[in-house]
Amino acid sequence: MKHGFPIASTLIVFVAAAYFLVPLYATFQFSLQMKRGELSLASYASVLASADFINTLSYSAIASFAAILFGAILVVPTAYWVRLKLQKLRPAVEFLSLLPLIIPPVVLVFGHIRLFGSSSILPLTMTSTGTDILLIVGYVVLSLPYMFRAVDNGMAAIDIATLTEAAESLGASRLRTIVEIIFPNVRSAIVAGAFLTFSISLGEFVLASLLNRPAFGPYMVQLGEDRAYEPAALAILSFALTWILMLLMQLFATRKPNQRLLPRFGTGQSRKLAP
Amino acid sequence: MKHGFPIASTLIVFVAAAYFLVPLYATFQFSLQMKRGELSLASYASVLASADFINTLSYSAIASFAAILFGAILVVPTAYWVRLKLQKLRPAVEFLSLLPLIIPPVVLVFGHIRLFGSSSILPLTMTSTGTDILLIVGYVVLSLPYMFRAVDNGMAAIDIATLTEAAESLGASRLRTIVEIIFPNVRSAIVAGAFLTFSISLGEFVLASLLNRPAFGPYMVQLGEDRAYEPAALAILSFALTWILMLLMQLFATRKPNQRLLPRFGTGQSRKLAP
Amino acid sequence: MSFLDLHAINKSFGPNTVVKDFNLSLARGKFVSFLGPSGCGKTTVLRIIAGFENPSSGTIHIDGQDVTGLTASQRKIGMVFQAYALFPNMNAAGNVGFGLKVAGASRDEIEARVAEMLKLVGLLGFEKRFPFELSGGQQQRVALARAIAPRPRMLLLDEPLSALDAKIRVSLRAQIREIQRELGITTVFVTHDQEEALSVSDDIVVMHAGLIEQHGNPFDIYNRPATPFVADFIGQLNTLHAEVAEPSRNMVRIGAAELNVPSLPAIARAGDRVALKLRPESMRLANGHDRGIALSGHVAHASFLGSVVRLGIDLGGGDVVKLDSFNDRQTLPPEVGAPLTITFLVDDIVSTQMANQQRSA
Amino acid sequence: MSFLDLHAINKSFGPNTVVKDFNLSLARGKFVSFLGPSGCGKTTVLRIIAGFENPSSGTIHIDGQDVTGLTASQRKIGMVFQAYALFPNMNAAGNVGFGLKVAGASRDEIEARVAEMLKLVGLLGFEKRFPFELSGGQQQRVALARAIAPRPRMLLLDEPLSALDAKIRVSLRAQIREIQRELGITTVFVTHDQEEALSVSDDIVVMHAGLIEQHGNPFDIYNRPATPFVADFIGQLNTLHAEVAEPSRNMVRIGAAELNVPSLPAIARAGDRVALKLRPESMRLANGHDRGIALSGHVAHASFLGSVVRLGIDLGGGDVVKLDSFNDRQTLPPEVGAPLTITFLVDDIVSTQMANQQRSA
Repeated sequence: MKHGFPIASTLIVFVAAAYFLVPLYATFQFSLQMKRGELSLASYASVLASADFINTLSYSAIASFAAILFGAILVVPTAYWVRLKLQKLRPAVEFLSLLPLIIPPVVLVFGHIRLFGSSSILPLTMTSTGTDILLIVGYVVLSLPYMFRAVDNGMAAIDIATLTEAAESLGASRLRTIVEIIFPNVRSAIVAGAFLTFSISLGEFVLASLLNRPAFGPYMVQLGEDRAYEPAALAILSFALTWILMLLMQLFATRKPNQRLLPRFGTGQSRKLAP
Repeated sequence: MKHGFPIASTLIVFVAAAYFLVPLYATFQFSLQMKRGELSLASYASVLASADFINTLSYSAIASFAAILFGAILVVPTAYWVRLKLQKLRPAVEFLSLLPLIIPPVVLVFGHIRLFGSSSILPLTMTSTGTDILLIVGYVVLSLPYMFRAVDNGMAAIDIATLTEAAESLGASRLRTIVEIIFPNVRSAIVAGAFLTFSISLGEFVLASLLNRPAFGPYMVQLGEDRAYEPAALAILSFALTWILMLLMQLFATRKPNQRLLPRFGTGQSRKLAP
Repeated sequence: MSFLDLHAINKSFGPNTVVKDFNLSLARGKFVSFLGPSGCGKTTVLRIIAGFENPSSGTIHIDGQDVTGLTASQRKIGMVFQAYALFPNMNAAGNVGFGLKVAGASRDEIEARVAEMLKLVGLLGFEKRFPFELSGGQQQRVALARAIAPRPRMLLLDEPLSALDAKIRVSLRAQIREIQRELGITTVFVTHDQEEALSVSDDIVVMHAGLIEQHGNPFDIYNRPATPFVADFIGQLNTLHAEVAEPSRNMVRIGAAELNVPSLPAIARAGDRVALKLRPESMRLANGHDRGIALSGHVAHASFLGSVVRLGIDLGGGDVVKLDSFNDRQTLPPEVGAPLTITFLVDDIVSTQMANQQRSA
Repeated sequence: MSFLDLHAINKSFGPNTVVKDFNLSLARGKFVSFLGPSGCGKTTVLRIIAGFENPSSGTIHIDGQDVTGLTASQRKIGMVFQAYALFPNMNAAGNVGFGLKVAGASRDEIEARVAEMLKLVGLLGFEKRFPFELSGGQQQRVALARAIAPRPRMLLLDEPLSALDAKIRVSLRAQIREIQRELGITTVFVTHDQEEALSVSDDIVVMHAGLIEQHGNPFDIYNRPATPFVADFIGQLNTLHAEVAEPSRNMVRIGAAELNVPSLPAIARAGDRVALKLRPESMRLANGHDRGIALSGHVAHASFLGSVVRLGIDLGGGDVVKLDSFNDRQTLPPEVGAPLTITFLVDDIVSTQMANQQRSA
């Protein structure tokens, strides 16, 4: 247990980190080279001046927030009740929450276009608002695995069933228990899930493109095919935007004691080394 | 704790299930309607007869398997060493493993095209093999969050550090420990991660499209734009394929006692109800 | 009239019946323990009293009121959980005051009561601490304060000490008992630890496989077990084999000695082998002030446990009995193989069983 | 010559020194326990012996060989872990045979040794069971068999019993000791449970804050504690306050009684208050065969613990002493408030301290 391994594995971690950071840096560097022979922010100016940028970004941001809201409203009570009362349904629910990773999004889109198309009883695809709703629902579905995992693990960290019983034995109603006990204790988990939902929705291409919505993902891909330097600037901008948002969300969630900066998927057990 | 809630939440679970299953069924139903007025498998015949279907599918399958292989080789030792020796690096590694969810794939692609483009020292994008490698690496990266989580949780379930010490105190070398103790105990976790990697890679569109590879995702989207019934058949086929593969992988992993059918991301603690 | 009345409670989870025809009457202000191995149904009964589980059949009355149909939040019963179950998002004062806030008490009233409760559990000054800033023992004391703050009609304790260290466990159980006496609150305490149950309870209900085996005070439970299960489960038992001499006069023979035992199984005939059951502490080393029956043997094993020295004494014929004696600073424990004589009184025989029914203690 | 030699071992994790100048010589075939509260460094020393941690400085010799630079896999030391650490993918036979397989033993040889080892731990017939099909106690017995199967030079046990139930803990510790005696294997046992250490060890090393407080046999550790920490940590202590009468003759006064104590702190002057420390079991209720010093008081509290009745006796002047006596089936424990007289011998005084240095026992 003593020889060399820390060096080898530290190296692996650094290589893995480099794998993300070097392309990011390369992209950033390239985005500064729009004017030949000098470093400038010209590509950023070009992107920010474009009406399409503002429009698609705000469209996607609004759709993402809507998806976060609906996702949380769907996931928090479901996860709570499954933990509390439906332990037997857990495997089924866990499985459902992974389905969006397993079913290719294309299948979902085809299914929805069929279900809500011109000949259906709920012809959502015929109106712009209807299609928007389909897109948001699609984002909710895509983010389900992350949202459910984050909230469910947040609930696993505190013993939700016993806390509920404790609140009840003190006379609290179910609503009061959810509002005063459950929600405050999974708030940071919801924020973690929301952050991932936002990241995924903002860059999403297939759904938005097939539903023909003016979203940020298709805009980025379109620009990538048409221009040289602007896409790089755009990539950096979207990256920065995502991070700023994450920091804001963290600040919002900061009141709770003992929270984590990063979203938590697993058990994250740490091993006791010293006696 | 007694009134009505099970009904409400059971309902939610069924609605959520319906959300996935109804579109799937609608897609399936539509795929049978190619011949007007009768149900037939004509659309499936049409898809299966297409050379593009076979070619793109096998291309994507091969790329996915390569991604699984490289992913496992990268993730298993890293997760092992991090758990064993680098507990302090855990937060960093956990964060890294989530980066692919946070960084839009578009950024990665731009970065790679820059790094490995015509003017770089490693001009991978100039050759077909080079681009294939980039695609596979991209798939590895995209599947990293799932692969790492699955393997890491598999290792959390068994106490990897103490098992390693036990093997060492019995005289086993590090290699022998990994081969005879660690690998057999995380095999089903690797299979779970592999399954998700395969699902994601098979349907992936953005990377394959931007790198201009003849993959299954772009083929599906293309067909969706060109034809009416075949895309539905294709979606059903890819869904079925994914599941058949999952079952095969499960069979392969079945020897281990006490395994789970579904990939496991979280703690999945179950609560003791009776005394 | 009794304060808590459980009448004919049954509870099944699917095909498993975990509580069978459970009847209990408890007077106001009493401290009763449910004691039994895990799976005996003790926690289920507690959860039925609390309202967290519905009985499959039967009724629960508290202070004359039928509460069987009430939800947990309507029953006014304080509960303390094994895992503390403090609300992580509230500090100690917030936790203790939660029940009063729910009941609509005024701010001043809550503040005064919180201070009173924290003082009672010895945590005055800890109001602002969050659960993660408290030790396990402190958390459980806050949980106790929280449970009694809204002046519940009863207090239920579900293995409240089993997550704690041994020393804290002992001091907290005494503190719980003291507070219970001070408030005079009727209390049900669930535990699998016999010493815990024996030391704090007015009454003990020993349960096994969903049934009540015995209900009595600690001294009787230990010294006059009603069933072989209770005798075996509580404390340790030595087995001495004897031969029935005269069944009609309850006379048995051990080696050359004849003795008159308190009772014999009805089926015992002269010449049958019977097993006499005695507690290890009923046996003494012969020391000049001899009493009762004396038997000779030699030391088979000796363990020094600190305050107690535990000897295994081989009496021949396959009987090795345990004997506990207090440590004496001046005397080393005897060596293995040393010969010695033990004595006991026939009155100390807890029960006499047919030898083939013998269980290991 | 000693078999295990630890010389001047130090170990720091970053700025924390967890083991300080640890020296130990252990004869072949001995069973030694490291006993101390959590964080005292006992597990770290064990892990240093095993080769899982490197000492910051110092050397380790086993059977004359310097093993300080060897990896764990080269040291030939068997180890049993608190969490069993059986390989989940192998059945009992696979686990027990793993060390032999690594060492290159033949198939027949492995099979024979596995059977021998499983028989030794009482699990013959369990070869095909996987760890998840075994109870905790069975798993730990398989782990023990696995550790000793390759005939290691030493056996290390890292709190092997603390995950088990109380009854299994007691029976397994006896079994471990028996097997250790049978094989004559030098063994180091780490525990925080004093009764466990006292009952199984030849020698005990009491540790505190990285240092050895005392190294001796169980009887001496308990009855002649070398430091106040050991006196306090092992067992319980009563405190009796007395006034120094004649420092030169070690005479103190309690109420009207004068007594000659074994020793007095050097700084004690006539009129100073000192605290006499005694074990609860050294005190007896006066019963006609009186001995030594007698003091009168009344019962402050009484706990019936089963085999033992624990009384708190208020002697006035703020002294409440604990007194343990064995349960007697014929006699109810005394009521609170009942007057009684206790006796003790001056030889039973464990130590005498200045009253202001007093600690709670």
